[in-house]
Order: sequence, then C-alpha cells, then structure tokens
Amino acid sequence: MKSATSPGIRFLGIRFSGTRFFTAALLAAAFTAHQAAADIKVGFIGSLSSDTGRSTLRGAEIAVDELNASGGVLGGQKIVLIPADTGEDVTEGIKAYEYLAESEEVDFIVSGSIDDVSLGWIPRMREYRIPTLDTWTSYIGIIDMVIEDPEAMMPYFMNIASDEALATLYIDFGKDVLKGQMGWNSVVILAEDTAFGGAITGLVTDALAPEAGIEVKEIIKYDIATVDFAPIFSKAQNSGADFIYLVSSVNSQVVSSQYVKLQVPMAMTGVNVSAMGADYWEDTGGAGGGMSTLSPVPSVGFKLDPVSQAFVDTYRARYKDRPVMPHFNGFNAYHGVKQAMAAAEAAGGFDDVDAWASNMKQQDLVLELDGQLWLRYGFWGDDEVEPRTGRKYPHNIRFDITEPYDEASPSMVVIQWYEDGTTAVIYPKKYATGEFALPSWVK
Amino acid sequence: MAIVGANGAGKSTLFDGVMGLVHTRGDIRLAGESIQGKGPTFAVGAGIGYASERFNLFPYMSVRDNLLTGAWTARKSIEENLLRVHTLFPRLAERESQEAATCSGGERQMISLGRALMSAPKLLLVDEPTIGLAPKICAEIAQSLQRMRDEMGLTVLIAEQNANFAIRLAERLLILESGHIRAGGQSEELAKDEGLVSAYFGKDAGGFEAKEGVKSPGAAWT
Amino acid sequence: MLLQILIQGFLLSGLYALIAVGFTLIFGIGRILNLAHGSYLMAGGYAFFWIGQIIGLPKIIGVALAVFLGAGMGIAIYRLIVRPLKGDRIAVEIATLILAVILQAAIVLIFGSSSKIPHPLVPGVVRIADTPIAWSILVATCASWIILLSLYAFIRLSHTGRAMQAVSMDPKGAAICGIDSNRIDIIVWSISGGLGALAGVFFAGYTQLSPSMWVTPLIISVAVVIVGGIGSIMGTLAVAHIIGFMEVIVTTLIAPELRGVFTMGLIIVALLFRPRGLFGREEI
Amino acid sequence: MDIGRHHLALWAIAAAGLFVLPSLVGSGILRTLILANYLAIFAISWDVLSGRTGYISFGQPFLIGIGAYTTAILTKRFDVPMEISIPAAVLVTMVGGLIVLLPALRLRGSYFALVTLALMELCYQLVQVIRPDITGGTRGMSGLPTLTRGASNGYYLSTGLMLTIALTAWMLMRTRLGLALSAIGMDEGAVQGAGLSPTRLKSFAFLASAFIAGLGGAFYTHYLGSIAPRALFDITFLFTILAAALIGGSGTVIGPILGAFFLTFLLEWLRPLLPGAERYFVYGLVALLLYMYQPAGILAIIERVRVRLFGDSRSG
Repeated sequence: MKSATSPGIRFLGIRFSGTRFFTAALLAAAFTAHQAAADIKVGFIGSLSSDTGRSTLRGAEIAVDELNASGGVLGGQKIVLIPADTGEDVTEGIKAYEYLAESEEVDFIVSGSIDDVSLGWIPRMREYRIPTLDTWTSYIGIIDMVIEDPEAMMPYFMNIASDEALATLYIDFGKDVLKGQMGWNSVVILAEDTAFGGAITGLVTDALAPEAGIEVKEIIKYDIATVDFAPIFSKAQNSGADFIYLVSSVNSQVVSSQYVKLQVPMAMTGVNVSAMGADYWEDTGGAGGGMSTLSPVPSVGFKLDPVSQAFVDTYRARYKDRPVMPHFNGFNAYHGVKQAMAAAEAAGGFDDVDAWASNMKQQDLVLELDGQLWLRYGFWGDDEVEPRTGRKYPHNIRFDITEPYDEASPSMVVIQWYEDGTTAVIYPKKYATGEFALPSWVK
Repeated sequence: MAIVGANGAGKSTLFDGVMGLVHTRGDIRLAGESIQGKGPTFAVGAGIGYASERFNLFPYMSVRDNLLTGAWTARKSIEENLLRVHTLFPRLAERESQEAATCSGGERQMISLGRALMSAPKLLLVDEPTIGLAPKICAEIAQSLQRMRDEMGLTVLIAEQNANFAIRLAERLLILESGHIRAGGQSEELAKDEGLVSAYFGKDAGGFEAKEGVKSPGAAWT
Repeated sequence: MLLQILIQGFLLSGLYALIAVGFTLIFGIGRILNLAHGSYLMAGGYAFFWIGQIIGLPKIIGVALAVFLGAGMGIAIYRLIVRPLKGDRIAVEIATLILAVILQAAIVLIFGSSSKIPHPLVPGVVRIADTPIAWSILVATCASWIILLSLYAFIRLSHTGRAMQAVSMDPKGAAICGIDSNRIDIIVWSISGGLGALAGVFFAGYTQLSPSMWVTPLIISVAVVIVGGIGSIMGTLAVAHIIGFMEVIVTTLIAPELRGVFTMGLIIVALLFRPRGLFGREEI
Repeated sequence: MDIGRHHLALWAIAAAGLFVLPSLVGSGILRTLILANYLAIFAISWDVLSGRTGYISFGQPFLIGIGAYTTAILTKRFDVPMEISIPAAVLVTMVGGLIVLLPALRLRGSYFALVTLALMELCYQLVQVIRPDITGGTRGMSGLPTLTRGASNGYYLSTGLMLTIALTAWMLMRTRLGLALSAIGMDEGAVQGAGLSPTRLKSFAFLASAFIAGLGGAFYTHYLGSIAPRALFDITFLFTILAAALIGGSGTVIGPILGAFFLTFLLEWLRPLLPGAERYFVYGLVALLLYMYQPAGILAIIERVRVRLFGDSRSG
C-alpha cells in the first residue's frame, strides 16, 4: 500500500502546482479582461524573435507610449499593446490572430508579418473585421484582393510600397546605373525558391530587358536549404552574364558571405533582405561588403527628417539589443499606429470599420527635410491610377516612382554596403549619400 | 570440475550468474570474496574467464583482434598471454588475420577459449566446449583444456551435456537438474551410481538422452 | 566544368562525412538513431560564434569550447535520455526529436532567430583549376579527412576502439571480455557529440548559424546511415561522397532547386530496395 | 449491466455540456477547443497506426498534407464544391498513401520511421517545385472556402467530427481486429503464428490511419482557409502530433484526445505569460518530461487519481 500511495502524493504535488499555474493564468486573463473595459487594445502580430517583427513591435510601442503620455486617445483612454507571436509560421499566425481577436478582443492590429503569414490570417481579418495595418509584407497580391473585394478588405491597410512598385523603381536603377553607368548588358538572376523570391524575380525579369535594356541570360533558382553555393556561383559565372542579380530573403547572409568568401569575380546586386538592417554587418561577421540591395524607405544610410530622427533617437535610447536600428517597418509602425489612432478619433472609435477606413484613407503625413518633401505617409485613393504602372493601389501607401519624387517618397532606395562596414544610399540621386561600388576583387 | 545437466538445466544461467550478466539472488564467492552483483567487468578483473556456449565472438574482427579484445582487463601481459594462446592453439596463429565470421566451428571454439585466456584468468568457465563439434576437434579441445589445468594451473569449470566427455576430463562433477543440484562429488564415485549413470551417461559413448521434464528453464538457482 | 564538379564534390563530401560519422557511431553501437544529432552542430557552431564574435577570444578557444560542449551534450543525452529509456530505440528517437525542438527554441531565446555568419576559420581564397576555394573550406575538408582517418585507426587499433567494435558486434561477448559497456557508451556518445560540434563549426563556415540549422545535417546523417547501412565508417565515407557529389551534380547540371528532392528520393529508394543499405554489415 | 445506465447518464451529461458550452465560455476558449479537436483527430490517426502496431510513423503530416492539398486544389483551382472535394481528398489520401507507404510497411522499427520522415520532407520539397501554379508553391494557397463562420459553429463541427472519429475508432479497436492490431505491436511473429496475416492487418491499420488523417486534414484546411507547405510538412507539426498521442497515452483512443487538449491549452495559456519563443521551450520541455517520466501518459495519471479518490471500480 505504501508504495502505491507515494506516486499519488508526488502526483498531487504536480497537480497543486498545476492548479496554481492555472489560477495565475486565469488571474492574468481576468486582469487584462478588466483593463479591456476602459482601454484601447492594440494587438501586434508578427515574429517576436525576428528583427523585422521586433522593429514593428517597438515602433508601435514607442507610438503607444507617446500617445499615452499625451493624454491617451478617444477621450483620454489609455492604449495597451498586446503582442502575439507568429514564429513566421502560417498556422501559428492564424492562431495568433484568433487569439488577439477572440481572447483579447483587440480594437486594432498592427502587423509585422511576412507575406505568407499575412496571407494566412487575412481570411480571419475578413471574418472579424478588425482594423489592421500591415507594415512588412509588400505582396501586390494582397492589394489585388482589395481591388477585387473592397468590402471584405475594408479593414486592411498596407503602409509599405508593394513589391511591384519596388521592382519598377529598381528597373530605373538598372537603366541609370547598372547599364548607364557601369555599361552592363546582361544579367544572371539568382533567386531563392520562395514565394517572395518568385514574386520579385517575375516582376524584375519581365521588365529588365524591355525597360532597361539588360538581357536576362539565365534564372537560377536555388533551394533555401542549400549548404554550398560554390556550384551555384560557378553556374552563374558560366552563364557569361555581366553581373548577378540576387533575390534572397531567407538566408541572404549565407549567399552574400559565401560570395565574399569565394571572391566571386562578378558584381552582385539585387534584393538582400538581411542587408536592409543595420545588424547585417555584425551578422555576417564583416563578410558582407561590396553588396548592394534595394530597400523600402527609410533604410540604413537614409538621411532622416527631424520627426523620424526623433523616433530613432528614442528607439536607440530605449532598446539596447538588436535590431540596433529600426527597419523600415519600425518607422511604418510608429507613424502608422499614430495615423490609425487619429483615424479612430475622427471616426469615433474602431467599431465602425467603414468609418475608420474612410478616415484612415484621409491620413496624410508629409515629412520634410531641408524644405522639400522627404517621406510621406498617406494612401492612394480608391480610384486613383498610378501613371507609370497604370494601375490602382487602394489601401496601399502612396509612393512616387518618377523623378523628382515630389509627390511622395520613392517606393524604394538602393543601399550600398562598403567593405569597411559603412553604408550609403546610392539611388535615387535625390536621396543618395554615396556611390555605387564594386567589391575590390571584381575587376 | 564439470557441471553436468541437460539442456535447460541451468548451466549457462549459472555461468551467466557467476559473471554477473544476469541478476541473481544469494551469494557468489571467489576465493572467499563476494563478487555477487558487481557485474561482469568486476568478475573478469577478479580473474574469471568465460568461454560462452554461443562463443559471442566479434564476427567482423580478425582472429587476432578478437583475442586482443579479450585482453581488455589485462593489458600489461598481452604478448605473454598471446604467446600462451598461440602455443595452445597453433591454428589461431595461422589464421591471425582471418575474420571470425569465416572461421569453422572448432576454430571459433578456440578463439572463444583463447579470448578468455587473454584476460589471464585464475578460474575459467567453459560452457559446452564440445557442442556441435566433430569428435576429432572435441579431443583436441579436451586436450587443450587439460593443458590449461595442468600446465597453466587454471581452475577450469566446464558445463556439459555430454556426461561422458565431462567424466573423462574432470576430477569432480556436479549434476544440475532444473536449476537444482542433484548430485555432486568425485567423478569416479559418481560414475558408480547406477541411477545417475542410467540417467546421464547412457549406453553409447558421447550419446545423450534428455529426460522428460528437464526442459523447463531453471533460472531459480540460489 | 567537370573539374569544378570534382573539386566541389570532394570538398562538400568531406564535410558531410564528418557530419554523419558521429551519428553512424551511435547507430552502430546501440542501433539507436539520435535525432538530436543536428543539435550538436548547432551548439558547436553557436559556441564558436559566441567565443569569437561576442566574447572576442581567439578562434581556437571557440573550436575547443565547441568540441567540449558537444561531448558534454553527448554524455548528457546518453545519461538523461538513453539510459533512463533503457535503450528503447523508438522511445529514444522520439525523445531526441523532442529534444531537438527544445534546443531550437533555446537557441532562439539566447541568440534570436536571425541568421549569423561566423568568421571563417582561415580567411582568404585559393584558386585551383579556375575554381575559387575558400581556405576555410579547404581546411575544413582536410581536417575532416584527418579526423575520419584517425578515428578509423583509433577504432581499428586501440583497445578502446576494439572495445567499441566489440560492443557494437556482440554486447554479451564484450561483457565477458570484461568490457564495461556503459563506459564505452559514454565514450562513444562523447566522441559523437564532440565530432558533431566540430562539424558544426565547419558547417557554419559553409553556411550560417540559424535556429533551424539542425535539420539539414540531420537529414544528411540519416541519408548516410540509411544508404550506407549499419554504421560502418568506410560506408559513411563512401555514402557521404555519393550524396555530396549528387548534390553538386544536381545543382550544377540539373536544377539547383531540386537538390533536396534528389537526396530524399535517394533515401526512400535505398530504404525500399535495400533496407540494410549498400554496405550493410554489423560493424563500426 | 447496471453500470450501463450509470454510464449512459454520464454520457448524456457530457453531451449536453458540450452542446451548451459555447454559451458559457468566451470565443477565445472555443477557438482553442477547435484547434485541440483537430490536433486530437491527427493524434488519433497517428495512434491507430503507430500506437497500436508499433510501426512508428514520422510521416503523419505527409498523409494530412495529401488530404489538405487535394481539397485545397480542387476547391481553389477547379471550383469543386466541398461536398465532393472532401470525400475525394479522403480517397486520394488513402490511395496515395497506400501506393507510397505500403511498400514501407515491410520495413521495421527505425527504418519505417525514417522512410516516412523522408517522405514528408520529399513532399515538402515537391510541393514547392512541381507545378507551383497549382499547388501555390512555397506560398501555398489562401482564401480557400471555409465550412463555418464564427467560433461556435467551428466548435460544433470540429467537436462532432472529432467525437465521431473517436467513437468509430474506439468501437473498431474493441473488435477482434483491434486486438489483433495491438498484438502486432507486441509480437508480430506470434500474430503470424496465430494464422492472421500481419501484412493485411498493417494495411488495414494504415488505411484507417490514412482515412482519419485525410478527413482531418481536409476539414482542417477548410477551417483555416489557407494552406502552406511550411506549416504542414514540418517537423514541429510532426512533433506536436507525436507528443499529443504519446503524452496522452498511446494505444488508446481517449489518450491522444487528452494529450491534444493538454498541449493545445498549455500553449494557449502560456501565450499571455510568455509571448515569444520561450513558450515553445517550456512546451517542449513539458512534453519531453512527461514522455520520459510518464510513458503511459496523462491517462495513467488520471486513472491513478480516480483509483485514489473513488477506489478501484473493479474491486469496489
């Protein structure tokens, strides 16, 4: 009998601690539920361990704190921010959205999700109709969804230029710099086999030859689990092209560091998502020089207007770990959350989604530097047609892809990492702080 | 000394128990010191060598490596022990680099005995040294076992089904039945016991007849 | 082109052999698949990065720490998972798989989820037959070969090595020779962990450090053991070269994005048609 | 059979409780229950094959994936209504799984586990490169039709589905067939000796497992409304299924359900306390410790408590 009881007691110990834990969880839930009665709840959805996700979260945190410090919103209500982690996984993203919507009943959601994750939770957003601002994904397919079904997509806003606009301006860079200045005529495209890689590759390849006069010799798609890029670089060299155009988001540090380690004797430029952050240099252990990448604005090396600079100063004073500098989506979240709150003030809250959305569309923040338009946070009108691409971008941030970029900020800039670890914006000329440079081993 | 018993009488289990390979109750003493429950490593270190019934050789190792593995606990006297084994079994010296898996039954028995000798034991347990071997090889093995006892001064403990083989070789016999000792004593005296002779030694030399009821596993020895 | 494939194939295969050899040893000794094997590589790579790029100590200390950490992890996995589960193979596989997922979360907690590139062991690049080869990779390959051959010699010639073979081929036979299989198991688990962690330092030199980096080496190890058969070192070397060359050939001549498809296909075909592997023999 | 009435009453109370639950708890908890229900279905599907026969499958996400992708492709690309696409998905899972995995049933132990793991990885790779215009490639597909709207409808549907599957599996396992399956797990040779064909039994277990996986996968897809290779053919997903079945109590029907509910609620309760990756760390650790030190699962713990509190029903 004695031996039979002892596991029971041990078990009871577990059960007691389990109950304690459960009670704590319930108390925590009750506490937050109590807060909900008086406050505005903002949910964050994104990866809590990625730089981009954290940029959005921190941008939103600073905006929320500033709003709370200035007396709250909607008649003095305090804002609370509730994070939900996606781990960059689609299913986890859906669960996170459900958690924010159902368990926390948030009023507004700011997202730092990657394309696939956003696509996963969008059906939930349509179901719950919670005003949602996406600061990271740039997938044009989502804007197409807004065009197809404006009623269902009413709560959705994306305050980053869509990838198609990024690609269009990048073609200009190809024409002006790669072809015009460097005299390159042909390219080999090195693209990762992911959704993002596929989208950008398609957009760029379609336009490079007819618009910029650069022939696409070959497209090499690679598996993102690739260990050794030596054969791939050999293949690229054998294509006989003048330079490599890289499209990489998942393991872009690997590609660029192997490029540097192997001293591949061809220039490489393109989209290198990790090189958009200031931590890139440290992450690659310094093996990332000579690389250039397009980046949405604002980016590393980008001169900042006073308002955005103040945000960066606050950020740096507050957060000591990575990302040391907010990525572009940190800025988007900071300005975007404030705009969403302003729209809610005008619409009398977040409950009437149509009213909130029509007020959100009216938001227009123009930030100037040295007396000229520098950054602009506003949205395209529903029926407004962008003259160059000839299409509409409802609920997407207003961008300008035609010189002299006095209508809005450009959809992207090209940034350059030099071999000494410094960075500069090299295109468009209006925003340039440095020159396009090749790695020292490329003749 | 030999332990005689039918298949399943508990001979192998007894040896495994002595080695500490299986869990046992009671006490096992070697030269007055208890080795009960201390495991095979201790048993080997204390001076017990074991040549098991199925040999448990290392099939893809050479003959030489099989022997050397036996020297795990006695590394200081490898050369000397190897020489002894090669003197006893010259054939193992010839087949030094052959893989154990390709050796004949008799050779395997020799490797098994040789490997046990490599640990320089004081007591050698030999389980079924003649099972499945040709009579000529049996005689060879018997001779080498005698030499181990007489020339090397080892105590050799044999487990045998073949009582005739055992009685010729051993000074003392122990008869085991279903895990219990049925009889024990000097070989010559036991050979006079009519009941035992009819049960274990049979009519034809080398022959063996299993008794009904002896086949139940007899692990309950204490 | 052919020469390039040859050179790149050899370089990659050497690394793959080192990645898989520890996994093979464990499989050889207890027929256990340690699905946390990839975690050694992750731990080793991150330890190297931590010492070199966060603490700022010499790289060699990083390598040493990585090896010690890996060996320690090996012993810990043996003591805390394999022993309590009494060598139940399926249970060990499931438990080590769960462990790998936990360690991945631990890495995210400590280092974050963004990828990191450790400094190369040896900087610079050398050109052989018009193929650029990073010194660090050349060094890693040579080191892998030296380690594998010394390991082979160790197993063939030393007492401990023979004891390892003995335990692998016939545990009872080993026991009656007085070999303490527990001690041998600990030795093998620590060797496996140490080599895994070292392979992690080299592997990270090729690619990057990321919390999910354990999956690829695990799949390589599984492929090597499955295609090669029960843990033989020579079989490991041979199959590592089959897989390494296959990857380079697929990447260069067929389609880079199909790299993984071919490796998986090889595992499945090998398992279905030759379940004991190409070199299936009970030895290490 | 006086316990019959007693049990019947209990079942009636339980059913009524399940029915009125949506009006008692918040929709957040209902959402968690839905996820737990689907995880329970997957865990039962795993357990029917692996928990009984001892053939550990690491490829359950592969089967679930076939079902999920079939219905997703049919509804999204070919506008097939769900009434047809879901049965089709189940059929394709059974046939597809049979073609690919049946040869693997010749393999034993670790080898079977590995070939199923390799199949899952292969599927992950293939979905991305073969006809991405149909499969949606790496990005998968979103905006799939959903069966229900709102938490309580989703709850009723998933609970009904889960209970039907569980009940069917439970009744099946009580037949001689079920006993024979468990016997394979103990001693395959003995089963053969008893004049039963292990191959047929294994194929049956496999088909039943594929049926449940395909059905669960298809409904799950139409619940989520999206599908992505990275979320389906993934070691973490596999880990969750395995952990649910094992820590609940494998070889039973109620065990995997308990495990699935325990794990899902653990993960959701941890969310407000540990929003980031710490959650997975704790979650994994709990799963490992339970698996290591409570191999019979939560079911055994509950049984022990029951015996302690109410005494052994068999003796009392």
